Amino acid sequence: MSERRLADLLAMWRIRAFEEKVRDLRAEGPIVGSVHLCIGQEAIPVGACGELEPHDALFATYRGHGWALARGVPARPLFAELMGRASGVNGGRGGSAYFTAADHGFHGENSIVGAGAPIACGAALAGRFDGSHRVAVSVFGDGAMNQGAVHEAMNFAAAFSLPVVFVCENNRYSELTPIADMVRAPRLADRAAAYGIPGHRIDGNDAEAVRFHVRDALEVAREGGGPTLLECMTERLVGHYIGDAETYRRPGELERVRRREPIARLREGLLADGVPAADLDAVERRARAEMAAAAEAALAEPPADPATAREHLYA
Amino acid sequence: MSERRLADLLAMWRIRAFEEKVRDLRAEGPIVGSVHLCIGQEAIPVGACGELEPHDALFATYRGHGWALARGVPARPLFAELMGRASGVNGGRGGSAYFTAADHGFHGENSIVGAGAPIACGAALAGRFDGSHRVAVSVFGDGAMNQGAVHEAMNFAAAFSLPVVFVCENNRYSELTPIADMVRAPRLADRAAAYGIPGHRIDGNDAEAVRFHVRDALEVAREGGGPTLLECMTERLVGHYIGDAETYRRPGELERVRRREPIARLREGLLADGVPAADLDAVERRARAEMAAAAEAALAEPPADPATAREHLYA
Amino acid sequence: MRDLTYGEAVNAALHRLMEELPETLVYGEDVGVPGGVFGVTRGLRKQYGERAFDTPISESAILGSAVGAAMMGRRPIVEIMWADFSLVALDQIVNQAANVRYVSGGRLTAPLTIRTQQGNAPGACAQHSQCLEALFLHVPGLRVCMPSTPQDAYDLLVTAVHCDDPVLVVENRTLYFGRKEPVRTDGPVQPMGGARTRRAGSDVTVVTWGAMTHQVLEAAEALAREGVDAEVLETPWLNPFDTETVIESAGRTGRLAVVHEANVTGGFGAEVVARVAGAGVPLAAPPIRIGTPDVRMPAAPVLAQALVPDAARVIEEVKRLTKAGAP
Amino acid sequence: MRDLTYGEAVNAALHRLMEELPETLVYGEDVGVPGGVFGVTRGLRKQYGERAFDTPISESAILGSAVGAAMMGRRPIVEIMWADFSLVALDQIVNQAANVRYVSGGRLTAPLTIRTQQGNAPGACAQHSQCLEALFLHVPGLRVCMPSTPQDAYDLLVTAVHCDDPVLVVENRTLYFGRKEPVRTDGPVQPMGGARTRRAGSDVTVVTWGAMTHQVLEAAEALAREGVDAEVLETPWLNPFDTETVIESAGRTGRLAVVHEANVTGGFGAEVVARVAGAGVPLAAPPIRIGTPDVRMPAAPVLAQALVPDAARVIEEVKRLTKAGAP
Ligand SMILES: Cc1ncc(C[n+]2csc(CCOP(=O)(O)OP(=O)(O)O)c2C)c(N)n1
Ligand SMILES: Cc1ncc(C[n+]2csc(CCOP(=O)(O)OP(=O)(O)O)c2C)c(N)n1
Ligand SMILES: [Mg+2]
Ligand SMILES: [Mg+2]
Repeated sequence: MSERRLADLLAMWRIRAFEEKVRDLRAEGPIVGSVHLCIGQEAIPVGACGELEPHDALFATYRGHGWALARGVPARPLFAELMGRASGVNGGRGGSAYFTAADHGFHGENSIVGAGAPIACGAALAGRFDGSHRVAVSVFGDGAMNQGAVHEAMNFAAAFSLPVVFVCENNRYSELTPIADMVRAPRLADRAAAYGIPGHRIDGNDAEAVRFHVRDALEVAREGGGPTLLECMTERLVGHYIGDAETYRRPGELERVRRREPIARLREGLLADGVPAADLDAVERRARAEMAAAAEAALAEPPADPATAREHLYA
Repeated sequence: MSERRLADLLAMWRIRAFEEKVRDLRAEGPIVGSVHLCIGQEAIPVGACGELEPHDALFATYRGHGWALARGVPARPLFAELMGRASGVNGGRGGSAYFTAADHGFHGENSIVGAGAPIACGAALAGRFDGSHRVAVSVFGDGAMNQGAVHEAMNFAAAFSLPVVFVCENNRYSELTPIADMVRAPRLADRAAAYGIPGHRIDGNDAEAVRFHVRDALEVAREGGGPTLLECMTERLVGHYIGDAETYRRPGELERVRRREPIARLREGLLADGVPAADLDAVERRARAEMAAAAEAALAEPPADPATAREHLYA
Repeated sequence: MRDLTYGEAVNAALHRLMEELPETLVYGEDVGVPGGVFGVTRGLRKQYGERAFDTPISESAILGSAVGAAMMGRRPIVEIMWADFSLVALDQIVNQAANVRYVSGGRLTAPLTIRTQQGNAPGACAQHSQCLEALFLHVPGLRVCMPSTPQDAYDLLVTAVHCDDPVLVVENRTLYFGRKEPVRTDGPVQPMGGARTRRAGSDVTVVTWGAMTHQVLEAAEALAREGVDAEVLETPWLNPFDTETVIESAGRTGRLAVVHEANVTGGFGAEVVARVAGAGVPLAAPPIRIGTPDVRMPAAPVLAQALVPDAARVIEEVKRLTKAGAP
Repeated sequence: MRDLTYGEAVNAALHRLMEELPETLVYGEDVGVPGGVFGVTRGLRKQYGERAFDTPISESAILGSAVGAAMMGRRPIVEIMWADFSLVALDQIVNQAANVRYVSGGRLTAPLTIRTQQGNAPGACAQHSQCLEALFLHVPGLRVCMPSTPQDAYDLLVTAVHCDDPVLVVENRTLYFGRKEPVRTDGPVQPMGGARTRRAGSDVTVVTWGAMTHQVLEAAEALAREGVDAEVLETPWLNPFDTETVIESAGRTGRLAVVHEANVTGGFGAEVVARVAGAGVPLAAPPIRIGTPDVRMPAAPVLAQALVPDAARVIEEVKRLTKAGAP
């Protein structure tokens, strides 16, 4: 048990270390443009991805670095992607907010809010005909729940009992606006009832809770029971994007949030269970070292070649 | 009481007589193109419109003739509109499926499924600033409930407590496809809970039931309580459009439906209450005569002038 | 050869595709059990079961799921009942489908086919009358074609579905129930692209596509009787577009008219004229564009007729063009 | 006169409009309390309370409600954060807003203003980089403008909101935080339309709009140093478009280049070239179009730079144009 929790800790540290490295690289110059970090939300991808089969499909958003890492995409070509290197997972074409790594079952970020949900339905639909019976996981934020495409996707998946797990990462903000101000019924999981599918609000800062519910949803999906909506309550410890002044935070908000954040919580739990602090520190160090090495390696790789910029538009 | 029911009967007969006349005119030639009749659904507009104030706004669909009539748009310029006469409510520009008559508080049909719902929100929003505090009524079908725009509109109205009454005419079909096959939770009214607003499934073939619930929803809306969703159960006695072969009907379906249809039911009720059959027949005759006269008058009016076809594109 | 209407030819192509490509799926609103509002998908549900199905009225879900299914190796053929309705979900075509191959550097592809139909028909309202091909033609990553004959309705759809990229096949409902014509249904998959010289001529080049082709051909015959020998080039493939053939013809005849049903401003006619002008083709008179003037579409047929180009207008304007002198 | 950046000028215009037109409303995602992701709507919420507000991420509801509010006499000014996002709700612009006046014969109107911004910026992905003005310019019933200077950012928005029809004001986020320039903020509402001669010249006419204007002006100065005297016409209003001025200039210089950031095929440059060609303006060389080649936009700046036109490319292509001979 504490072995798995240690593995979770490592996986979450990898994501956090990746994101912090990205933040540095964005400040220093090698990464350019809009970047959305998932610091504070690491427990959701870590809890969810372990339950997926290789042939399952995963559709994330611009806030997708953690999902890609948890799905097994190596850090080095991810860093390379964000730095516009030829060796990036998409040769620099996708960038921070719109890369894919289908070889690893990561079917892409998406920078249009809500647009991934119908696409995930299609991946699930395909699995009904290609014999794989893959499950598709569609990840989006709380704000995306108000986008028409997500509604259509949930109904579509429900009507056809498609094996889709809708994972709503409710970090309480849509960019700079609290979701609580943009809906009248704040429990987004309850929207599942509108489609006749199960919906659960769960502790998204607890990888184990996420794992349990994702496993359950996958079971339902694989048995032909159709989609599930999981509202994972979490918080981002950083701005919506790098550069966000976070003027919308209330006094004391971040302090409260830090008490719930998944890594600190898990560390505390492990300490309480008697795992020596030194072991836990070693996990962090290991993750940081891995990410530093991956970033450095990517940094040394050649940039994308402008002469290739017009390739691959058509077959 | 039986006076109001007689008025309802007359109002419903006017709509039905209008629609039957339209059917004839479509067969004979003066009306051209796609026409969607509301025969069988008359109780909904009749029950709803009586409760509206002149400054309230009404947004209907391509199946909107009955709503326009119930809102008080005279039959003659409606016939004229459908026949492409200069004297039509829009000089023939709107046609059967996309006319407006704002002077009568009828803010238009709409031929894009679901598109009217956000527009209605805007009319309600405007009323918050222009001092009218108008209520906007948004009418759409069961199928429209699966359109993203309707979802966004319901959440938008709910989040801002806009005075909107969403009237879903559930006639059990979206064109040629049963709504039951396209949703997993067939009680569409229950979707209201997703938005934190009241939702009721009501007998849409009973003008009195519609009136009661619309009045209630209007009260909530006018008091600042926000939107309500009313799912009005009904049936169309005719095809989706004129020319629909209705191959999707199950054996005996139309016979069953005819037993529930609003005019026959109200007639039976009135007979049971002792209203003489002759009086009821007179109501029908009166409505038919009015509509025949209106149609004839419209028929004699000059067609739209092609020389005007480019006018009114911009201010 | 089978005698088929345009609509039947689409249907025959769908049957063939379902037969020869097991990865095809056909879906959309009313396309399964009812067989389509125009009967074009008739028989597919019966014959291929779950591979042909009806959907909710959810264009974003229809198109988005097609993108996802295509990414995973299916070849979905989805219907958007009217091109006008694509506007509720254009994101899935432009921001999603068109990007899949490019952004992934070819690691993922989106071989979906979107069948739709467009244009004005008598009595149709402003929301059911638009010709929107120019919108799609401004989007790199999409392929677009517009058949006007039963044979092309068949061939282009077969080619589209075999294509490994997203393709829009823009049909026209006024053609579905037209004359039956012999259609070769057992030929090989045709290559994408190319223009059709529907009539050879030497006085003027008239480029057109879609249902307008029939108006133009009628006009060309009438013009011939008046001594004007028009070359009619139909370009059923608009992306890829056969610029070379147009330039060659315009260079030979020295005059160019482009005719489409879409509104003139920003229509694809502008692109055709710009390419010919950009190629420096010497013309004896300024090129003309014939299309619907920049106005919305009124429902009354008497009003719409004053706007949508017809053979009479083509005759008149082309005649004027052939009389016009050099710039 | 006040010294304002482009973004501040937009903000100043919004403040003026809220002040002078009580029927205005300003809303969209993050535009209320946070004051906009680019700070452009700052202060409105504080000053005008409920008339400036945040919305759910629901572009159909934003645009649709703006249509409805406008029908009832308000003048909503709504923001679509990126032009790319308009594609999830284009129906409300094209099928709804654009039809209101025409279909009702003028009995209903839709005086809404849609503010958006577009274009590539370093590192932006394919879904946040498109220039989509050509889509809107193919839709009769809409007005469209693209300011490139603080003064125009101010003036065009004021004009747009005073206009009784739906107007798209397409800004550019790379300009928001540019140099401060003196802006006249108390002038009368400017008329809609018209071109700006940003540089007079006699060798070649370069027509451009949006952020590209700055690249073109830089190029023109460099060209002047090499002896090429370019006339730079900026057309911040694209609908209505000042065709006359373009034709006059092209006729005078005998050479025409159109430069825009949008993809070339189907871009509005085609329309400009087609109008000049259609007018029979005699040119000494075939007209050219400079734009982003027909490809999606890669995120890596090194790749994007190979695609998006810049001053160097304008210089090179215009120089070649001035050396080219007649067709
Ligand atoms: C259709 C669309 N509208 C707006 C945006 C701009 N935008 C990007 S992220 C975002 C907020 C999304 O909030 P949420 O869904 O809660 O996800 P989070 O960023 O919190 O993970 C918005 C409005 C967009 N990308 N796409
Ligand atoms: C966005 C959009 N998609 C599809 C259509 C085609 N269409 C017109 S009516 C209709 C069925 C609507 O069903 P429902 O909402 O139940 O209304 P009803 O016709 O039964 O009154 C469809 C699919 C359309 N007009 N708009
Ligand atoms: Mg969020
Ligand atoms: Mg229905």
